[in-house]
Amino acid sequence: MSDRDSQMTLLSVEGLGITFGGLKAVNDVSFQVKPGEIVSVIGPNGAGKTTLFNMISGIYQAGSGRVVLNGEDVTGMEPHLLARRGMSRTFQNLQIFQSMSVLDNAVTGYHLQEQGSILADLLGLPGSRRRAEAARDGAMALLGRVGLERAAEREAGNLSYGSLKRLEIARALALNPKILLLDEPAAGCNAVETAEIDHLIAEVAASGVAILLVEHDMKMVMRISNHIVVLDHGEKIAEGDPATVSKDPAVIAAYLGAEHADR
Amino acid sequence: MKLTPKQATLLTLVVLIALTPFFFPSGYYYRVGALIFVNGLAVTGIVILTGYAGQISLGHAGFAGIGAYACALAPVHLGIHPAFAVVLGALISAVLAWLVGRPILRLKGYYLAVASLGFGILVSMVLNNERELTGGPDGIDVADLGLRGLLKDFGMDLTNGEFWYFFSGLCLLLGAWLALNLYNSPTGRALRALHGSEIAARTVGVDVARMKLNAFVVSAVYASVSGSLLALQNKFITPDVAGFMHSIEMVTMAVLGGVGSVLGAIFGAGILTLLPQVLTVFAEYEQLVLGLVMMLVMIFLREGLLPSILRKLRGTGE
Amino acid sequence: MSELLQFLFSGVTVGAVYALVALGFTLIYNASDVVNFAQGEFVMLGGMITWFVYAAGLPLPLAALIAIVATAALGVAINKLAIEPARGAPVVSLIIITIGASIFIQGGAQLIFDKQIHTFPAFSGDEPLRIGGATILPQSLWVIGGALVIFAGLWVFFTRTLLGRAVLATSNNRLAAQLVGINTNFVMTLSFALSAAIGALAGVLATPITLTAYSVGIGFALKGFAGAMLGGMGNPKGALVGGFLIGLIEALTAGYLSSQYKDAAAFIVILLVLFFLPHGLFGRQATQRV
Amino acid sequence: MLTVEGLRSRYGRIEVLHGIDLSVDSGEIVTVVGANGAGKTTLLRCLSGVQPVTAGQITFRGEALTPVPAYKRLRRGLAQSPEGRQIFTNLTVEENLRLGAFLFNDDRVEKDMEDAFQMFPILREKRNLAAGGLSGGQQQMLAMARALMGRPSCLLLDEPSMGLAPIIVSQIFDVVRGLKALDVTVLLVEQNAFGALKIADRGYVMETGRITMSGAAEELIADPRIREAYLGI
Amino acid sequence: EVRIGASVSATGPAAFLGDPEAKTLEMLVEELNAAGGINGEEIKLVLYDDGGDPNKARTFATRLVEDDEVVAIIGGTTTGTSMSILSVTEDAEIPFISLAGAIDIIDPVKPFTFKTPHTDRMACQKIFEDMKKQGYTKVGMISGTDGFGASMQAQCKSVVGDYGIEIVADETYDPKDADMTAQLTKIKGAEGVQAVLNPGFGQGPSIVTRNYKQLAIDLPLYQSHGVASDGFIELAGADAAEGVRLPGTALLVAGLLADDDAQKPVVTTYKTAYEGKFKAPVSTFGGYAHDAFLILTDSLKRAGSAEPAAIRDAIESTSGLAGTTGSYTFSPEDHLGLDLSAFRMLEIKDGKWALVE
Ligand SMILES: Nc1ncnc2c1ncn2[C@@H]1O[C@H](COP(=O)(O)OP(=O)(O)OP(=O)(O)O)[C@@H](O)[C@H]1O
Ligand SMILES: Nc1ncnc2c1ncn2[C@@H]1O[C@H](COP(=O)(O)OP(=O)(O)OP(=O)(O)O)[C@@H](O)[C@H]1O
Ligand SMILES: [Mg+2]
Ligand SMILES: [Mg+2]
Repeated sequence: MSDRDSQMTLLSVEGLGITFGGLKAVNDVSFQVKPGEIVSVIGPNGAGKTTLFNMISGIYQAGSGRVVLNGEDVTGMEPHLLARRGMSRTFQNLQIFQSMSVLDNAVTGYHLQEQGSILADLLGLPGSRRRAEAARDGAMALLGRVGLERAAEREAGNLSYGSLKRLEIARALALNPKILLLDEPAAGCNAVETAEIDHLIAEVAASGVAILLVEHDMKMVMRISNHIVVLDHGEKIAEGDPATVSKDPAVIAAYLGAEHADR
Repeated sequence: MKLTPKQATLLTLVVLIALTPFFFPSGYYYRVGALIFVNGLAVTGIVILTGYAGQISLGHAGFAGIGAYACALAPVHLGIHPAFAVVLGALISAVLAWLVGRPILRLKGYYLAVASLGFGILVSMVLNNERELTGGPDGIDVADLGLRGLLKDFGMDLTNGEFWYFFSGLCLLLGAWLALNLYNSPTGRALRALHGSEIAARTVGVDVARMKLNAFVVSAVYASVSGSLLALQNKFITPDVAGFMHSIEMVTMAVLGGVGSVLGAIFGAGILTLLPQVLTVFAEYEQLVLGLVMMLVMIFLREGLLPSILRKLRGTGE
Repeated sequence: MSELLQFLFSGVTVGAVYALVALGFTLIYNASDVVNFAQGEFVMLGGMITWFVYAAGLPLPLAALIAIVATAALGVAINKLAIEPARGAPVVSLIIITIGASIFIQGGAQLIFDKQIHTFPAFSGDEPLRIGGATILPQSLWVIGGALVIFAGLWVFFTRTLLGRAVLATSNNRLAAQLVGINTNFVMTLSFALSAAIGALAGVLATPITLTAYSVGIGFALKGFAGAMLGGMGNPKGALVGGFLIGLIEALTAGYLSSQYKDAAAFIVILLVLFFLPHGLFGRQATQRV
Repeated sequence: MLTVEGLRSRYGRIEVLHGIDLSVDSGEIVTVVGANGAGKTTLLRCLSGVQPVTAGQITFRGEALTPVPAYKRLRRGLAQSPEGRQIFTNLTVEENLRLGAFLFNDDRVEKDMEDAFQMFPILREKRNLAAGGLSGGQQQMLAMARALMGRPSCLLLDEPSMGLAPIIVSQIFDVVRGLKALDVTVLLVEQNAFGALKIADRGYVMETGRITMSGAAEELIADPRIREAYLGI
Repeated sequence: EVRIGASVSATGPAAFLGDPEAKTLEMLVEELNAAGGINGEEIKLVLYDDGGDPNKARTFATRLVEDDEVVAIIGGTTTGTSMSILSVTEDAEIPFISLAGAIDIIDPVKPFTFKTPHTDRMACQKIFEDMKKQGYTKVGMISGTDGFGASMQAQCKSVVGDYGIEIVADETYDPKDADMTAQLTKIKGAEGVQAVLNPGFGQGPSIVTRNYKQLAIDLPLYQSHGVASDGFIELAGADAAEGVRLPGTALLVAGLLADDDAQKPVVTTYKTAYEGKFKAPVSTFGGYAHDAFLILTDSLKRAGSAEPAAIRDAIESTSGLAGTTGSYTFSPEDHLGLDLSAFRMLEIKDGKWALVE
């Protein structure tokens, strides 16, 4: 714990809450994420994990509380502005640009870096073209990292579920984020594929990117997390390092189940 | 040497515009050609709005109306040269598109369709009703562009039809070139991205509202210039240019030809401009045929005529 | 005061016609997410076929019945030949297809019938009813009654019957609908048949007031479309309220402000409403999680 | 009960199933494992009739299934919980379930629904809410419950454990095992190969559109190739 | 062979007008050729349907001039299409006879452009003349927003002062509208209104007339020549149309014309032929096309050459040519050739047209 405290905080979630027609989907949740750290959010289905992500990334307007990124209050900020401040994410329900090629999907992640004025783009000025090429090269390299380079020219909508999950990760990485939110990146992947994603995440974190992870694959979570936050019914019920959390009786009862505790 | 799609498109257009006149049996064909180019220009704007960004407008004729009436009114009331009136019309259209686009582009699908429809109807209503200014439904005269006379002084004596054929052709080339530049540019990609998933586009940093507005404004300018060219060419204009049917016509041309590609959409403009000319022999069946063509193309050649044809050609080549 | 009442009567008369057209949109939209721009042609056919058959000497009720059945059959044909094969096409393509169908039907009607304006006798005579110093035609009551009955029928269908829900399910997720055993083709056929029949009924009821000609369809389609969108597409309540509202706005604007800009008033109201309620008055946003 | 012979299927010009042979006996639980893009989902889509078959035979309870349209297959007893959940997002949870029992109009519908609520209590809480608002895992539960409402004699499950909390995953596997007692045959596609093989009688391994291995579940679990490639042990 | 071009709006919003025009032209050409053509030459009619779209009309005009090489053009059902066509024909110096109403078409006079219908302004004058005779000084007006209605509205407002009449209510309706009671209620409530004028064509005037009766407005109702056909009485209902007055042409009252009326033979012949062939009542608009064709063929005969300039000169020297609309006398200064006397004030009595004078 002391190791965590010593560093400066990148993302600080303070008392975040939201209700849907009377249901407190997330209620007064607080935690912090530091650069290079992998923080996992776990909890039963419907605990509010995705909703929490949606509030942090500006897709839902938080009902209460604050989100502080790099010392700046970014609560309720539009997602594209958050992207500019270094936040990037993937989705539990895939959000793919279906009719674009796999490569173009990834290139889109470079939007902020390649973006110029629309006039320059209309006139096809050299600067605009140069930036577009740079983005293309970077995207190609990223596709290689997630093992999709051979599918680069295929229409994204035609990929299988697992491949799309990885495409989303590539696109999110293209933003060169300071903090990356991953919502169930390993869903639909088998154990071996999960391990690959595992490595990728660890690698990214090692380069100093903070990672906020939602995942139901406990083996993965326990293996790579520095810190775990447990939600149940929208409330934070536990928090700590993997070892502590996995022994927490409340967590076992609500989430892991007795079977898991045995193992 | 392998051409990029952009080069291929531009080359095709240049060749078509430059060479077809050699086969024209009479001056009338220049007129039809010029109309195709004018429509092609408007339709290129629709490609940017609908093909790239996936936004629907059933009111773009409103902008064509503004462009057209700018050419009719500005020279008379403001005393400016018709050429500047084109620019003025484009400016007004851009500003209006910006103002109208901000609220309505938040809407999606059919809701956007009805809102844009409303805008188009408002414009055509003003043109119809403000008779003192616009001449009402009977229309109004438009000043001569004067460029033809200028060319004459330089020793290029073109007939009216020839002049407008080449002049509109040139404008179309310029418009197509701009739109093609856009396609693979950062902005173009952002537009196509928000077409696919707005949420994902936002999280990768695309300012969706601004991007949509960009596309709307640019396409409005295309429509406006197209309207101006039509007015200047015809030297007379009626509010029909801003009417609902003209809006539909623009969208139909684009979608029929292939709204995803500039060349496709221009092809669509060509087909639909030619169709009534070809069908004059069976004028009674014109509507039947037109309706049938619209349905059949959309059902069997979903991406539009040109892309589907090209795909078929390539398919057999493999 | 009687002036206001007269404006209101005028508004509900026209509004009821719009509402009927708007209600016709609902079924097809709910089954397939398609706004069928040929809906106006169904209204036209309802009027034209009735006139044609009536002029040929058959009694009016029979003529009306023939018109409704024939139009419903045409609706089914459109579904089978044009909408079904284009399944999954983007919204613009569907707009083009249905507008194409509309142009096609119009072209056919002008050949089969003629290009003149027609009408047939009102059902309960032309003697206006006087209420509070204002007047309304008995035929208006027929139209209003028709709109209310169709609304009630659709409302019950969608909220109280499993088949109604199967219609909604079909548009919401066609794949899943098939997986739970819904014959989605039948659902589509049914929806088109009923929608076309509702359109034709609108034509039958309204023609003694509005008159008819081969070209009236697009006007009806646009106003009905506007009404349906104002109320929220797909919701029968929205169609009813939206249609009536547009009629009333037009009449009141014509009465108190400017008859030239009454259509403008209707569209400005639509734009305003959509600004605050992007899915119309009663339309609900689809919940889509990410 | 269900046999597949030489099944081929394609998306446009690209063939993704290159002749699949597979059979499921009555009352059996059979699982198919394979990497991303192997074609598992495509196989199940062929079985439920929403994906065109280009060659091969599907026989279900002795009858050829290929000419039967998708919506009629549930009538024959074949239900599917599809990939991506495919729930009716605009309808309520209860309406989703009722539509699952679209073919039936008897008292058992209420009872089945009660059973579904028993199995997934969260669905009862949300019964009057739009299904589109459910969390990912809740939607997964709904998809499974809806498939059961169709009273299948053979159930096709495409990654039923995806996105579910560990505690629910084991519960789902228990339910699947329990179906055996009800004489329901199950064809299970799973990425959680370990969990799937543990409850299955037999298993098939699929690689890029072909079956490359098959056998009794225990054998497969023990096979070193499987352990390395799919179980990550 | 002599080629004559035509571009009319046989479909589209003005089909109501353009359809009988097209039919008339086709019928007349057939008749003429059957009778041996002009000066021994067969007439070939090249007819296009511009759908009421001025842009299309211009294209067809170009086509007629450049590709079909016609010697003269008839057409322009609406003012908009006529204006489009005339800029082409004036450029090409080919005679053009328009079938539309607006005065702008021939005022100022353009060397090659003529027209057959009375102008809007004349219709207004005729109506106001009658109103003045009846002693009305305050009238209400309700007009369609289509080209015909809007143009009439403007022209009537500009001449009304000459008759000492004041327009106290000025309302409009969209041609597709289904109910005009709101506007009529407003007119009814206008201070001192003594009569109501409704310029328009198509279904609008029929609905206005029905609504007029529904509201039991007991002021005289004037319609314009836009509805001068038997169809109007049928659509408005004989009951509602009773007493409606409008300026019409001889065509509508063929049976009532005096035997020595110069127009009687031509009107009767046309009416019989048209109604026999198409089983539909003649309309004023078909009559315009008839007259245009008559003027053109008459001039062709006299010109003795198919040179456009010669034809133009021949048209300009037309004198006292009786058509269905009136008796035409053109001159280089007058390309309309009609005066007010060509209009006849009609009233609907017992479901039939009757002459007022
Ligand atoms: N837009 C919404 N409308 C209605 N209810 C919602 C909405 N979004 C979330 N909820 C509710 O909030 C709760 C939390 O949902 P959330 O998706 O955050 O869960 P989760 O922790 O991500 O679950 P899972 O592990 O299954 O993905 C659920 O009960 C869900 O029904
Ligand atoms: N709609 C489609 N169009 C074209 N190709 C497709 C389509 N859907 C899937 N494919 C391709 O078919 C192959 C098999 O896909 P399928 O979805 O069946 O795999 P899967 O085994 O279910 O994978 P996963 O475990 O990732 O779900 C993949 O290569 C995929 O890219
Ligand atoms: Mg979630
Ligand atoms: Mg799959």
